[in-house]
Amino acid sequence: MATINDIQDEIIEDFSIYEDWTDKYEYLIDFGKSLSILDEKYKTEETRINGCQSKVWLYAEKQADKVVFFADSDAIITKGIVGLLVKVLSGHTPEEIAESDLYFIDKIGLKEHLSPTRANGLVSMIKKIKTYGVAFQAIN
Amino acid sequence: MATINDIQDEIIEDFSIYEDWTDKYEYLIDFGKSLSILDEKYKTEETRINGCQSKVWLYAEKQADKVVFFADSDAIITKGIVGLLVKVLSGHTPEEIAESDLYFIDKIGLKEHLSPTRANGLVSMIKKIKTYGVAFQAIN
Amino acid sequence: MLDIQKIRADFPILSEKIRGKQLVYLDNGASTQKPKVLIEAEQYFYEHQYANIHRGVHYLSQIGTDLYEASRKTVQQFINAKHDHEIIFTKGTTNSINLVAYTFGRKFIQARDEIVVTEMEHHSNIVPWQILCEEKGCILKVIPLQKDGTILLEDAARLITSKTKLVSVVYVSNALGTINPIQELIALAHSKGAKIMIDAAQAIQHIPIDVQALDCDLLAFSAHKLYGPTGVGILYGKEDILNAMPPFEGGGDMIENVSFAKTTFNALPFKFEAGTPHISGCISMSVAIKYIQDLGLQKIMEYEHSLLEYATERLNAINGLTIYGTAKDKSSVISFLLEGIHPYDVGVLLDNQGIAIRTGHHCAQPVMEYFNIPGTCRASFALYNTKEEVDVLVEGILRAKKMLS
Amino acid sequence: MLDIQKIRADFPILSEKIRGKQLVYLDNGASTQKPKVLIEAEQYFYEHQYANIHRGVHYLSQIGTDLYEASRKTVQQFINAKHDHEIIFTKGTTNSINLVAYTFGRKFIQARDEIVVTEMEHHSNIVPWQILCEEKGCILKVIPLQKDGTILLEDAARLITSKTKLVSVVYVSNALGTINPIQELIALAHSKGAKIMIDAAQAIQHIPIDVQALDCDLLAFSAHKLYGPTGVGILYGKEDILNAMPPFEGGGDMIENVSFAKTTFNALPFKFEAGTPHISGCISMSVAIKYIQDLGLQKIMEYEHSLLEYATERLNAINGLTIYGTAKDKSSVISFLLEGIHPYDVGVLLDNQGIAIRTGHHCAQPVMEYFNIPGTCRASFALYNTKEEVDVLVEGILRAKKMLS
Ligand SMILES: Cc1ncc(COP(=O)(O)O)c(C=O)c1O
Ligand SMILES: Cc1ncc(COP(=O)(O)O)c(C=O)c1O
Repeated sequence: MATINDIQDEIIEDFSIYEDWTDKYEYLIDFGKSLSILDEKYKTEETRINGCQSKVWLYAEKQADKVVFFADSDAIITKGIVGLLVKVLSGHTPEEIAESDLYFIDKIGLKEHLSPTRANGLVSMIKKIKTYGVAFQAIN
Repeated sequence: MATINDIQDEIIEDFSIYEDWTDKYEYLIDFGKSLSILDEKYKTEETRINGCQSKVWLYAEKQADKVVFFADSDAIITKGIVGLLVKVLSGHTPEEIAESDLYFIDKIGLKEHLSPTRANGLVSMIKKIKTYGVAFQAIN
Repeated sequence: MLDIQKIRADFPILSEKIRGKQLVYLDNGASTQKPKVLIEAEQYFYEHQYANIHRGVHYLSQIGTDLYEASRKTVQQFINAKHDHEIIFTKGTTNSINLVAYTFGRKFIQARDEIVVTEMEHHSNIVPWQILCEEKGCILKVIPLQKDGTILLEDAARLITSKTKLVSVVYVSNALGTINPIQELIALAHSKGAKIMIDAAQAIQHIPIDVQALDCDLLAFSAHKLYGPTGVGILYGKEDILNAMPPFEGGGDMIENVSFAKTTFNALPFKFEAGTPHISGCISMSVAIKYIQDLGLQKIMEYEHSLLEYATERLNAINGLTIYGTAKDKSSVISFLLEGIHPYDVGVLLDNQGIAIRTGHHCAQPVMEYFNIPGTCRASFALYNTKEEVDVLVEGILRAKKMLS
Repeated sequence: MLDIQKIRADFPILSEKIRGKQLVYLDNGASTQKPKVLIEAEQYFYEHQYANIHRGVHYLSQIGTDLYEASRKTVQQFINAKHDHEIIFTKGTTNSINLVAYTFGRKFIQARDEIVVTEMEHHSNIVPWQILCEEKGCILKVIPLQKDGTILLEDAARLITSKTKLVSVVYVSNALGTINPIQELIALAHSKGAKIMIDAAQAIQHIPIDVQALDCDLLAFSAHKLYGPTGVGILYGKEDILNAMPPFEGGGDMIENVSFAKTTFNALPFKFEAGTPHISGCISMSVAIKYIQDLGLQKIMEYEHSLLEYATERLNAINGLTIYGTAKDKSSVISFLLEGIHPYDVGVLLDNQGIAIRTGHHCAQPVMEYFNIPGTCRASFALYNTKEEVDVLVEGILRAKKMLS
């Protein structure tokens, strides 16, 4: 199976052909739209990520020794971004998730979203995802 | 008897020979020192002028149809300044005092002290002096 | 007629490029840009005249004090207050309103007394009253919104009663642009014996204000929305009301005499200005006001109105676009949504085209709740905006819409 | 070694002429001058990057937010706070102390509880507690002054008891220069279960401060005395204490969710930062801090100490001159009087020679009362002052003395 870094490299590859912001955001939007909608029952205070102007929910489940993530947002670009995170990290072990280095964000030109104060809360998303990793590790 | 303006002109004349600030302030200091000390019984909350860093008292009395002023301060430069005001206005009628135009302040280079926010409170002094003028007018 | 190109040249930031595109700054409701004269005035002050003010004997301190107090006079004249000591320098509108809540509120509002606001208030004119009500047991009454973003005077007349101690209403809604009938609200409040405060944060830069003609009791605004510096606000209050209010913060400058046995407070305006003020900002604020006065607020208002009309027409022509706030009396703010599209997505895509608008709840969550929307996109215009910029906005929205549909 | 001539060139105002004479600025206790880098940073920000911060999606708003939060981190590092959210931007020291009085004070201090200060406090660390005591019926206890301008630790140990809820003491006295033994006071307070706040307004620019090493609970200072802009202050507080404190002002940014039914508050630090902050000032403050850090606060302290020693020696040699505040541990402040001469007269005559000192009670009337004097002349030194300026001061005093005798 592909490692976290394999998937990051693949995304970087995908984005490398985009020359301007339009293409990049069109990709994010399309990608966001292609993702399934999170069941309402998972949209709770617990799964909600704070610090985003749009609503973002991130739900995680242990399947065998792997963590599987499901995410949703009411804004489509945000959904695309959180979808990328899920694509990279879902299906890996808690250890792998907790220790991952998410270099793809910078490489695909979303670094500007990485500031802790950004309204889309990418930093909060990453924090939450890693928290899941650590939490599931602890349960082991 | 000399009018208010006569006295102002005389002071302006006196000051006109001073070339620099030292002479001017030496005059003010000497003049301040030459003035008598106000009797303690006149140094009350009522005669006290607010807005000065030093303490200033201004006491007024009606003698026949004229108003006579007595002033004091614990700072000698301030005493000199309020002394000039007294010299100009004391011994005149309430009407003359209330209507006087104190142009000498500007002319002798004390204008910088005329701002309402100055710590020596020249503006407060003038206000108080004119208030006496108006008050004694009302009593008539 | 205003020479807009000349005006634009006075604002250095307007020629910035954002992500390679010409900046189109339409977030003036959040804050306005600063004219070069103001930036230079602050610089000059720090380079040639700076010192702490009040009580200083030395030259620099006296210059600073003079400039500071002259600025107070400029504000006084700008809103036609009766006395300059009716002008209190604060940190901003929020600070001004809180000052009133902590002083007027605590002294004059008791359990079961009522405070009246509207449903379109900015959080800064809601939360201070909620905190006060929580503490004192007084009651916050809310004049409800209508679909067009206005309030009804009959609702106001019903809610403002003899139980009302204070009415605190926004002059111009930052979320909807609605200009409230404050003249009538002031009359209503006074007819019931209530005092009235006006949140003029979004009015002061658009509408000539004469506090004596209005006869409002208190009025608050921020310099930073008036082409002025950050960190400065104004609280205007009628002399007798300010005198009756207890002090708020304690410290330097606000006292007459301090001893551990007994402390007495200074006269207005100093009673409410504890500590070293934001000297450079309070001074440079007057530069911004003079800049506006030179252009003429009446002319600015007319020009901005023409922009609003043009933008409203063009935006209304976009399929699936809904404008929130359609009052007859409106200031140059347009809140809108594209059908089925989250405002955040529109904001991001406009930003990538160099167009700065604001998205979200605009610190007016009750308005969003009323319309049952997650927020809006808000374009807000200032005196330096142009019809060409409206065109760029429209193109930008169309492009965003296409990408998002 | 500091290159003072190079440093002086960084401060444009120092080359000003006052009434035709070279400015000698010795009023640094009231406020310090600003380095050119700071003035230029504010200018750059307004000309190229300005917008309102937080929640804005667009580029300028995000830059501003990043700079603002980066500045918070700079302050955090400067005083070695554990978390950046322990740094609250306020308007100044006075505002910081009042914030604590209104929040910590109202929540945790009840009737008959005690608050302990010293007799050498600035009014800003007296009046807020007097207002609180008036309202709550709590009691203000005062650690008395000694003739040399110090306090005795045995007095502190006697006055800080299990009834004490808060000790609030000045680190360095602005009127006397005394450096208080705050390490010991902090230990004393904690040993009795009391919290302790440090008024560091006159310490932050002179002494390296590590809040974790000190273990103080709260600490306040102003940017304008730290070579920074006006209108900005800091309140540092330990996370758990700030979390336990109720909010102060209500408004934008400090909320999580607002509705007329129920409002919830934002997390630290935003909970205490209602309304649009002084964005340009909060950002440029970090430029001033970095300027100082580059020079090294330890080196600055040593240099200023050498100035203090030189000036003390030279002033002491003036016949009839008395220095108030002769503690062994002193910061670079000298308060003095000439026998039989009012400090105001000295101030005026020094001003005419281009020398800026402060005269009066320095917002510490209890100190003047203690010494039974109308005020003092105060010369206070900063990193850009020189021995030559001390010489000019001494000449100036001699000349004033001659004129006044
Ligand atoms: C010791 C001390 N505390 C508090 C203050 C008040 O600071 P600010 O006026 O900046 O609020 C000062 C400054 O005057 C001070 O010297
Ligand atoms: C209507 C209204 N009231 C109050 C405020 C608060 O102003 P400030 O953030 O400057 O305190 C604003 C600005 O956001 C506003 O638009």
